[in-house]
Amino acid sequence: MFEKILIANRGEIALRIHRACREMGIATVAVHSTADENAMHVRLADESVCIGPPPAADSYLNIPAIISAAEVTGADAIHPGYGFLSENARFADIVAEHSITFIGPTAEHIRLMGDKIAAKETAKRLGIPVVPGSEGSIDSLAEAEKIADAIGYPVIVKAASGGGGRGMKVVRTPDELGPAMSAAGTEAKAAFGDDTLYLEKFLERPRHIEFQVLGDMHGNTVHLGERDCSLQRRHQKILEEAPSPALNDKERERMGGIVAKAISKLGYIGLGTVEFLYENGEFYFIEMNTRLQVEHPVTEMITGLDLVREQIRVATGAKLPFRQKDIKFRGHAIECRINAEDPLTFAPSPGKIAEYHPPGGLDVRVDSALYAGYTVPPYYDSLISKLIVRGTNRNECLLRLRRSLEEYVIGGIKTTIPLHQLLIGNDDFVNGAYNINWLEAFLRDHEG
Amino acid sequence: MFEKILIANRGEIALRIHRACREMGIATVAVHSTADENAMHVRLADESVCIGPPPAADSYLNIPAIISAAEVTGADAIHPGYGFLSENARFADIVAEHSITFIGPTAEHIRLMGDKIAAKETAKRLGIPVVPGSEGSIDSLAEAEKIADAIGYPVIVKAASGGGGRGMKVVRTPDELGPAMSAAGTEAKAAFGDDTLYLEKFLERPRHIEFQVLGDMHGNTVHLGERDCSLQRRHQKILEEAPSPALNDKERERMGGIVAKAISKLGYIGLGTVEFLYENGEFYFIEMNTRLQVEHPVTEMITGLDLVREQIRVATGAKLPFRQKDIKFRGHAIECRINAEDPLTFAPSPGKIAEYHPPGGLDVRVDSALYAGYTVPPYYDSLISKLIVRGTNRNECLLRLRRSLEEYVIGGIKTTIPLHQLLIGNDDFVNGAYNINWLEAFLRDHEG
Amino acid sequence: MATAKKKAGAKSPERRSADKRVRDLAMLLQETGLSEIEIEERGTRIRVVAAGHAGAPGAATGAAPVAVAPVAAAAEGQPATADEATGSHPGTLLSPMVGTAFVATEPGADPFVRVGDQVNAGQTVLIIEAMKVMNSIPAPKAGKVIEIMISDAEPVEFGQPLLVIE
Amino acid sequence: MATAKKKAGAKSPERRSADKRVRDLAMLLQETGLSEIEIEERGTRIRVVAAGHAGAPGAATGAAPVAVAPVAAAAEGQPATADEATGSHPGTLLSPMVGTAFVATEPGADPFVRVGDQVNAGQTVLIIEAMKVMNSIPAPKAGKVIEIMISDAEPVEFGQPLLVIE
Repeated sequence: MFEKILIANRGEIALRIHRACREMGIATVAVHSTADENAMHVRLADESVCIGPPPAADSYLNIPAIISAAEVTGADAIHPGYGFLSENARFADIVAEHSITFIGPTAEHIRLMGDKIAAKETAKRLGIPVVPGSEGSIDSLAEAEKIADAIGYPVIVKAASGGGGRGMKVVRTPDELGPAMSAAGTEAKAAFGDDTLYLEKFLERPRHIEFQVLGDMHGNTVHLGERDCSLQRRHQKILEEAPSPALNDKERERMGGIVAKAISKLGYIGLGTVEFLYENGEFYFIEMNTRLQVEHPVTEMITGLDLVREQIRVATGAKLPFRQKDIKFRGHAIECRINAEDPLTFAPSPGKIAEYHPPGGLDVRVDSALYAGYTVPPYYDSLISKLIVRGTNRNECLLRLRRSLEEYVIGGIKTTIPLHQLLIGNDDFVNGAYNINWLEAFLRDHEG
Repeated sequence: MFEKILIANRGEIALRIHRACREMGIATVAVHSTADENAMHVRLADESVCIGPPPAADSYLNIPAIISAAEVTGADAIHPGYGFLSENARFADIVAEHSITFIGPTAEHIRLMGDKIAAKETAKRLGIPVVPGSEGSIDSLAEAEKIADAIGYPVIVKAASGGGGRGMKVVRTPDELGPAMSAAGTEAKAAFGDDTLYLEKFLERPRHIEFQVLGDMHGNTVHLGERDCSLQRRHQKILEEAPSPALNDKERERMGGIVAKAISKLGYIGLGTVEFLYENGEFYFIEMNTRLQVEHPVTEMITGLDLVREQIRVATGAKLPFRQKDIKFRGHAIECRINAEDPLTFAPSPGKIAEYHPPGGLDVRVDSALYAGYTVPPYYDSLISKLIVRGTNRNECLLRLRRSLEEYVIGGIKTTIPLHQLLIGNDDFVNGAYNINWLEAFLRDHEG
Repeated sequence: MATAKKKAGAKSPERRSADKRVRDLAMLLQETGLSEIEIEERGTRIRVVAAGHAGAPGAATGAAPVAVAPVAAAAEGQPATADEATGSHPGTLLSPMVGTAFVATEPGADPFVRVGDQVNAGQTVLIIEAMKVMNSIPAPKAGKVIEIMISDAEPVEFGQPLLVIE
Repeated sequence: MATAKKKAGAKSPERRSADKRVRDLAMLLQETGLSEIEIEERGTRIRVVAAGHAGAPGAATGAAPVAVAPVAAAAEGQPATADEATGSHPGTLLSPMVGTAFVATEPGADPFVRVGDQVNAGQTVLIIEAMKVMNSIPAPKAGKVIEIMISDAEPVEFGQPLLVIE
């Protein structure tokens, strides 16, 4: 087991990791920017090292400073959390070169999954369903028609060099295909100097469903069920739940089995998340996150496992203490991401916390580094708290969430608590009838 | 289901009951003394009614005021919590006379279990083991010798009219019996004017182990395992855990089965706790508590059930939604009672809470009505918070408890948090090697 | 009763709708940066106060309701809360019990006292019914009734101001 | 480094013993009603500050440790924390990086500068090793060295005061 872990992160996840270490008898080193010297995890950690000024590039992304801090404190291992350096393969390599354990998968797997094309090819090879489309570029209308017929309409024509929505056209019927290709090609040529196009199936109202996996160095891999993270605004998750209201036990078992088998074939070590779009009963691979995720607590609440503890354990080379058959899902959990933002405009609202009172009681969990008198700095992500609630079933969970949101007091700044209160009062949400486009439409309606 | 429940209690348990009601969609009425007008549950309740001045006799024990409050607010049911009127059979009768549901067992069962002699006779009749001894008074040394031989030494000679330790003699060998009876009789005659004596088996180092039971109106009764509450000071529980470090699964199942069967035979409705002394593998009935207990959360943490919800449900006449075989025990839980007291002298420390910051994270639960700026009034019980922690096993639970106690901040008054920190660092406690005498000896050692 | 957050008999649909409105106002409060909004509409008066301006966390959820009371109650002539009224005048008579206050022996009958009446010490000024028992409430001293804070058949709580004798 | 709570290499048994002592002191604090206790014994300095006197919850558990640092560090001439020292003198040179500070080219060699020395702007006053690289730290301006806050081979963090040039 490690003697001392350096936590290369900040905010609630740094505190989360500190807690897991403390509960395992492992000493912690908090590294922080000058803006975070009063942060909760810095105060609780066994040691702390200031590694740079507020800008993340000079502190939380400053690899030499973090390595130096690990060396001067004699840390055995580095936990990167999420964001920052957590999916930086070069960082994982450098950590290893300094004979320090990187708590995460191999640099090779981080690199592989960081390359969107290689990741999709790998997923396909391992038997994970991907969005069907052309294998590479399409060179003629005839070829495009053939592929579109095979995968079914609607399809989307995309520029290989595209981005930001430019060079993309949705095609709903065969006769639209030719004009769409011309338009997309012209647009792409003008915008990117490259009119190479490819074609994919277009999903109209998919859900975002992801499977949590965990592998050890001895060939054991389990899946820990799915999370439904369809409530998104500008690709930022707002609220996550497990299990997904859209899946039944059979689908969960089938898809979880496919994912676990594939990840096992890959020889993947540690925690990982395989993300899918889900529409009409079909899963389509998006990407794999090779790290701990913000929303990991919902899985913890229904499995009873401490994922950070397990992540640290497998990084030491320990075997998983359970098999797939030992994983039991118990009830329903929802996580609300609470941001220091205006609940409707999402304008950031950093500042001093005048009052802080988290909700308590049965099956209510708060992961937050806030305290009364703390100042939320303006330099970083606006996530300040995660409220996670479990219930015997989804309805109980919603009612418990309602009363917890009512009790939660964060004074002095604006937060997204009122948004979550609106959401849990909405019939579509209560019925689980939402997809990845739903939240933005809901917000437009609410503004109008 | 009830529309509106009046909560005839205060402090953390009033908040606990409010939360259960709110999560069931039931409106709440808080009744309070003038000292509690700023209490958390009063602020959160749908309605509140001031029922009297600070002394409990004039407010929380004021039956006419509570009944009037229920009538003017139109409450369907009254939840008495623990303490105050919770085991007052007359109150249960009066509530029923006003066509309001008393959330608890029948007045008849409260009355039966409130009479220590009737309770012991009932327990014995129902097949629950009791402390062996003379059936009534002993009239001669010969009779006493015969009984002592049958139940085994040590025995204790007690005055029927005794109390406060007077007229009680522990007898370890047969030749001490005659002198002990003479001495006890003389002492009792002098103190109480009555030298009637009886004899019981003497337990030297028993543990306090209690079984939680729950029955509905349809003849279904389950036990929810045991709690070990041996850490006591002056008969006040300080820390409780489940399961008991002293029992194995087989013993739990055997004894739980005996208790559930007995309580079922009794036709008992609602939550109840059957308390035992436990020594050398044997259980001896002490008493039955016919109400929700302070330490109910440890059972909730390992069973995943909401006991207040179940208590309310069975009071409406609903059937238990599970059978004995559905009850699964999951991991280990410990509750620390945090009192507004000096951690060593136990001198009360009411006053204003200058800072309040409860611990968070995985499997950490805080049941408390405190908030920063709240003033703990001097009129009532000193229990201000319950910290309840779960772990996959007892060791994980202890480590999680350690880090939670480290994070817990209650400023402005003295609390028993430092005592709990001492306890979890003690080898005997860590090894589960304690009994009902242990804590007082530990405190004496620590003072010396 | 004046400090009760809702009157007895408030029904769930009304409460739900009020809750929704409160939530909307809470967001408006955050948006505008105001510390307090009071609004009266469709028979319901709602006041929301931003966190940091209320006394205790229970009273605020970011920005949350501190009072949701039917306007009816307010319109019946009891704008003062117990806290404000208590101590405002040394001759204030506070309710000695929880119950239902009656200003006359029966509906439609003459009230025991009217504003402006001279009363003697011990004279019955109100009746409070608690547990089916009618309790006469005597004037604690002789003087002139200058204010009556409750209306007929109104529920009252312990310590609630009933009337003022000068 | 001055603000690190423990020096690198602190071993678990020591930490356990310190923790225990802190717990005892915490209880003593509660018992005596003092707001702060500072104690130095067997090479360890412990300061406990009662809740209500510390800046943030994390720093206090009822009454809890805010600093547990080996006395050695304090005895080596750096009583000032970064916060106190920063801004205390405009000529304070702060560490531009995390690493290990060296006051001379090799152990036993003459130091780059001594208190009282005159230095020129750009002259090397210290070396900080980070990731096996020796980084020369130049004097930001000419002047007289009036204080050196670190000792040889001491770990330093970003922003830590190194020395003062007047």
